[in-house]
Amino acid sequence: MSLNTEALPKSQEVTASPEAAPQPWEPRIVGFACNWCTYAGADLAGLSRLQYPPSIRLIRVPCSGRVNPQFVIRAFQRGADGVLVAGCHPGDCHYSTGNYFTRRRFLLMQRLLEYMGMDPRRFQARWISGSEGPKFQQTVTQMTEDIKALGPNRKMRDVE
Amino acid sequence: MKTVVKSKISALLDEIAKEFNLLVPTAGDGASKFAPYTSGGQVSLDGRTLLPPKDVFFPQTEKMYKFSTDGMAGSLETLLEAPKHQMLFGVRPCDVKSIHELDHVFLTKGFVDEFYQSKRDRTFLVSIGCNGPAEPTCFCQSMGVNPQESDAVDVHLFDLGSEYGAVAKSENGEAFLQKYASFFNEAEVQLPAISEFALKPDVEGITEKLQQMFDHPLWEEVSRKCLGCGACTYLCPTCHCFDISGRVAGNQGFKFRCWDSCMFSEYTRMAGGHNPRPSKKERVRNRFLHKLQYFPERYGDLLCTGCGRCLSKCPVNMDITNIIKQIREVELA
Amino acid sequence: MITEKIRAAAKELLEKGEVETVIGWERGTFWYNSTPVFISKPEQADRLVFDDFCANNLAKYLLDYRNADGKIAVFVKGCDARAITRLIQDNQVKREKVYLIGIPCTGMKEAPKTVSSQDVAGLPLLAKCQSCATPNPVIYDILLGDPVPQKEVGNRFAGVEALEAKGADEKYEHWGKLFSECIRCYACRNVCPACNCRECAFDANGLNWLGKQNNLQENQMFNMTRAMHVAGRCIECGECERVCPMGLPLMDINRKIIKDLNELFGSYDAGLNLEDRPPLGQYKLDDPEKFM
Amino acid sequence: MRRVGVFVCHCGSNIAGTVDVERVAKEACKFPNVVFATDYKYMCSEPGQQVIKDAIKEHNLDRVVVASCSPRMHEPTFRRCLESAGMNPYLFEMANIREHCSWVHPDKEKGTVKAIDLVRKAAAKVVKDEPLQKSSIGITKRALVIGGGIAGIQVALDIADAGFPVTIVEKEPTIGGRMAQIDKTFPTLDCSACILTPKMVDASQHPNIEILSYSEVEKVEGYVGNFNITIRKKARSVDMSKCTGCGTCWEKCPTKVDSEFDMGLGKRKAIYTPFPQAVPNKPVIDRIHCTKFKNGKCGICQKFCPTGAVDFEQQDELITEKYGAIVVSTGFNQFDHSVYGEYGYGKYPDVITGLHFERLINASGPTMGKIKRPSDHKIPETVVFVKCVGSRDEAKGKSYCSRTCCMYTAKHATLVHEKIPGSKSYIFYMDVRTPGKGYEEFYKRTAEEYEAQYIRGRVSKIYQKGDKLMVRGEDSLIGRPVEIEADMVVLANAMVAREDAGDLARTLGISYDKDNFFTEAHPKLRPVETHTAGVFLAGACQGPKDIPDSVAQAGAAASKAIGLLSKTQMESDAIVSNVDESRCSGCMICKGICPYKAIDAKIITERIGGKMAERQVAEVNKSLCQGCGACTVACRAGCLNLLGFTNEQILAEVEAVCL
Repeated sequence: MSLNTEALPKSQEVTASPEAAPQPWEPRIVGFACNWCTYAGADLAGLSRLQYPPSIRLIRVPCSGRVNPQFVIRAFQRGADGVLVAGCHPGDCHYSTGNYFTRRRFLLMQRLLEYMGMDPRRFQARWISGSEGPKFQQTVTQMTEDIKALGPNRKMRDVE
Repeated sequence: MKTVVKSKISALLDEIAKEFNLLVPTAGDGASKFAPYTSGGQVSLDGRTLLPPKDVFFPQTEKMYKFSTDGMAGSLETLLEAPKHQMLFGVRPCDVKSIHELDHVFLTKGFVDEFYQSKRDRTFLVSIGCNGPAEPTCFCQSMGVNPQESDAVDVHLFDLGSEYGAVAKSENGEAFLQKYASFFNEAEVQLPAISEFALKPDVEGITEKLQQMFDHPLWEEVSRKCLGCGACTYLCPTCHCFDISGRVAGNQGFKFRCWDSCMFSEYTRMAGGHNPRPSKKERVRNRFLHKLQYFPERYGDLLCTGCGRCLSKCPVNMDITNIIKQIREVELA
Repeated sequence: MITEKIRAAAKELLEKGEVETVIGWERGTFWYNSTPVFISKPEQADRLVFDDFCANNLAKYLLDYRNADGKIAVFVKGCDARAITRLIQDNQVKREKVYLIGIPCTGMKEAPKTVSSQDVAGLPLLAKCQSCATPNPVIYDILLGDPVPQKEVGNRFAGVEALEAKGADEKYEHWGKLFSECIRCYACRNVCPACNCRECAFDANGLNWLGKQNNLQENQMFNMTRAMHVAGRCIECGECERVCPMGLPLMDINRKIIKDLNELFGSYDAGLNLEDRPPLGQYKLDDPEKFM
Repeated sequence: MRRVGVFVCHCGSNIAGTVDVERVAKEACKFPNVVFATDYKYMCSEPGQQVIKDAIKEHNLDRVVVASCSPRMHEPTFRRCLESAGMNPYLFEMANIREHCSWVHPDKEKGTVKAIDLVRKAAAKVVKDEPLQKSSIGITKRALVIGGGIAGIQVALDIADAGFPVTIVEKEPTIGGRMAQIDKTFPTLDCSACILTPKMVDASQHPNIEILSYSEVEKVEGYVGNFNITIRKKARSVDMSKCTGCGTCWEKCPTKVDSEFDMGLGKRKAIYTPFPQAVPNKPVIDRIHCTKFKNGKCGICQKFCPTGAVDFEQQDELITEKYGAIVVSTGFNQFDHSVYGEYGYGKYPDVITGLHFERLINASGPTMGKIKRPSDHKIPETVVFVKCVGSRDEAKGKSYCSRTCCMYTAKHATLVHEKIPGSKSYIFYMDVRTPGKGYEEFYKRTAEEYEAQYIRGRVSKIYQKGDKLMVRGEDSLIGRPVEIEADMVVLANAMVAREDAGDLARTLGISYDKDNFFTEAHPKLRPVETHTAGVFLAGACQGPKDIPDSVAQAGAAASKAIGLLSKTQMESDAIVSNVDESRCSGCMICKGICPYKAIDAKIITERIGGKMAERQVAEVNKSLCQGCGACTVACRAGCLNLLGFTNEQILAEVEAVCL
């Protein structure tokens, strides 16, 4: 069986406007944010104008319990350099028990990813409540630095 | 007949590798399969490979077309990379027959598959005969295959114990033997006797009998133990069913062909959920009827060359020779 | 000796009409192949056999008899019995519709390299039987033969721990090479009693969880997702590893999950008793959250 | 092929300032299925929404993406806009390019690239959106008010006046709450009891109001319009039906205990009502201190009770009732200033808090309204007030300002001046905040007419010298340390949440902030609602506030509850889980996951292989399901999908974001 890692050519880079300097590599982090806490926390970070690197793209889900470990694998497959799953602190879940399951699923998932050779820093899970704008900012900044140190992710994805 | 000493084979292969993209049976870690030759790599020229050579011409996953859209405009490109001149070295007669049968499917009856053809035409075949069953599960002799010799190749090597007897079977074969004449010397040879096969199914008239056995209860019995996995079809050198799917990312993507198995439950599921082969009975029956009735009706050959791979790796030991025996024992009213 | 008991038991059940079908093993192509067989008439009972090669886990065949009218009898070794418990917990099999004939098992043997030699004793145990923790069935209606002593298994997570100790790239290289060998024939999924969905998520084309290509990335997705799906359900019967045509060490993945589940949420062995539920189907307030 | 319209908002300069909105719109045209893209200054405004409606008609759009602010803010707005344009409101997605992009990424180039990614993500999801319908459910036309303070009473009265039955659940033996402890109320100085007790009586006599005092909420199940609430009626040891409130029992009771109502300054009996005007005016036996319960002796109250109402065998009673709406008005606690060792907590009895002072000046208080020092009952000459004790102090206390201390300290200084002629009061303050109507004038009168000495600075230490309390501080206006000999010190403690607020929040399934105050749905736009539909907030439990604000909030919360209860049918959200029965194997792992017990098994019959067979599958009760989606992940085969956040939609988003 020839290991054919078909190369899906990158979609043509978004037409950077001429005067932009050659962009240093910006890690691409996919974030799953629970609508009631973390997404609100991110909104609060915005309301309070807390700057953080533009490397994260948040996907809103009703509850962190909605995030399927397979979404995380799919994100890495399609080229994410890091994945963050964030939700309410245990006990604060708007649906009362959603994040208890998140905790179990992603504790197991993180170890499986590590076991498969993925650097643990690329996959993070955090509890960020609606009033913790600064914590959201700090989490994204920290994660971006970690992943910048690691460089682009070459594992589990369409190899260029 | 020209002969070459087995010990000089790796030197010969080094020589060939310079000109051809050489594929040889390797048995490194993991399953034995045909892989590009690396001088000093583990070349295993005794016994057949677990993974058949069909993958060389009909890869398990093969990108066919690449497309991109720009608003309403779009572009389409066929991904036909003609491989460098390649040589398949060390194919066994059962696999040679299977390649011959794949040719029926992909190259005849008014349709030529360009992806298959582009690889098949550029491949120089060198086969090696067996002097008996390579594995306990082999039964090629009963399926009309001469284990010692195959004809539909460029060069055939007879296994003479310490050396191989080389016979050209095509002009390219002649040219090849001339080119590498230095490796060969002329000698009178005596073909060894073919040793006894453990499995000897009698396929005489089986196609005609199967034509009246579509609703026979035998299929219910036989199919109960099948798990519906695809191991037999993916290891079978002659199975050639495939599915075409694609992947779109933003405004571009590609179409690819990949193996599919008639044993999978969703293989014949239609839009809307109807499935003409809903249970294992239909699927197992279809697999054996295709091999022993439909294919011979259409192309004249049984779609089974007796390599025994399915028998050796089936999780529940589904045995085609036993099924042929049971079909033979059935009395039709 | 066991074979006579098996045949007698099957014949008796069928003659009394207590069961509609008996699922057991019979002799296969060669003397070292035993293959599942489905008997519905008393006289067919003589085909039954129990030898050192009855490795198949017959529990999953019960899924094909969900709509059968009568009861089904099935022979269960230690590992197979745990599969029955799991199938009952997943509501796929009703206990009252199944007649379980338990067989204490001393472990099944590897197939020999050549047909000729009939020497069974010299053959090594199958990998899955070397680390077998439950030789005696945990659930049965009748037990043929008295229980077998539990042999010392040692640390069944040794392989996992060895792998865990490696560096990230080394692990990726290890699993990358193995998964690129996978031909996606799904034998591991179709033999696994934990994979008892009506239709697998990967087969539903609409959902496209999994691309149909056979490349490293899709194979990783398949194997990792299957590991997460059978988490808490895997009974370590080792069938997936045995049937894999490419010989991939699949139990290294399942055992990793089991090791983590035990460490994180308290020791739990799937299929041992009917009451407990898979760990991912429940939670405790004081679950660990090391990296949250 | 979908026809998607993308509308990029400038939000004035909030977005356009750091995101090149024209370029985002131009790039959006290139996305698959996008047939129209434009940008506009204010998409949420009337003309903005008109742009959408016109574009839907003109370009025959069947999907809409708006790139603007957070969907938590304007998703309902734009959904209504789509509805009015005749489109299903769920064929719509938002890209948050303000809070998550323009406001947090100053670099215009990177911000624009991210905005384009976010719009591509939204467009990828909207293509997979399906039209959804809301299902309607019945409503129990009955409200529950948790907490019987002034806010709770006001809510109950308003709802009852609107014709709906209300139940007040009050933890204490009587309603009245904090306000009952207060003497006068600022700025009008009218007596707190005079304005509170009539309302308490109204509440007790209102035909639609049922008061469950000495009771707590045990368990809350169900959802908006259909709450099943279990209430624990704690055993009073007094039969309410027989008791007339004559008071013989608490006169005869030999055991004296510190009265919590009087902040420990006065005593009460083991069988007691917290204060004379208690409603219901029926006593409660404090089983911890009552000798009958301690060692089985006594029982005098039972002997002397004319109606035989005392019943020692009474047990807690659990009742479960259905309610449509819940209003939480559980009030506040006073900050425990033990952390301020420098103020001599526990060592000096004459260092008291604001509430202690309220009990001292209260006519029905332990000192009959005379301000006496707790240590020697002498009338203090010099009183020092210390403000911001625990407030605006992240190190030891709370970060926020408690809003009411400036006003009640001014009131206290006024009362000291009125009640003790010739007395002098000093007030240490950081700032004086007088935000209400008539507040500034009240403060001016205190400072000028009543010569209350305001010293700007914090108190560093209080220590005993003889029978005087030396208060050392600093007057930052003249930059000199100051030391005052005081007879009594009153600390203006911060308002903090009740200690069991967190537990109640978890019981109700509402969220609370870092200070355990309940979190309102939106600080400006939805101050009395919570994120849990059907649960509303009123009063100090949502944050420090004074009586006028609490009553105003009470009216607002009541109107929200009335708005809910007045509907005959209530639409339940369309974002609910959905089972694909053809693929469900009936393993029911999802049933154990669902916190709302919304999933149950059902038997379906279908033709399999020519004969009819029964099979168990899962079924989602659309009205119970709140759309969290935890069940969808537990379902291995993926037959459970959350409408609005389906697996396909989220996968499409992941793929779009990773391009």
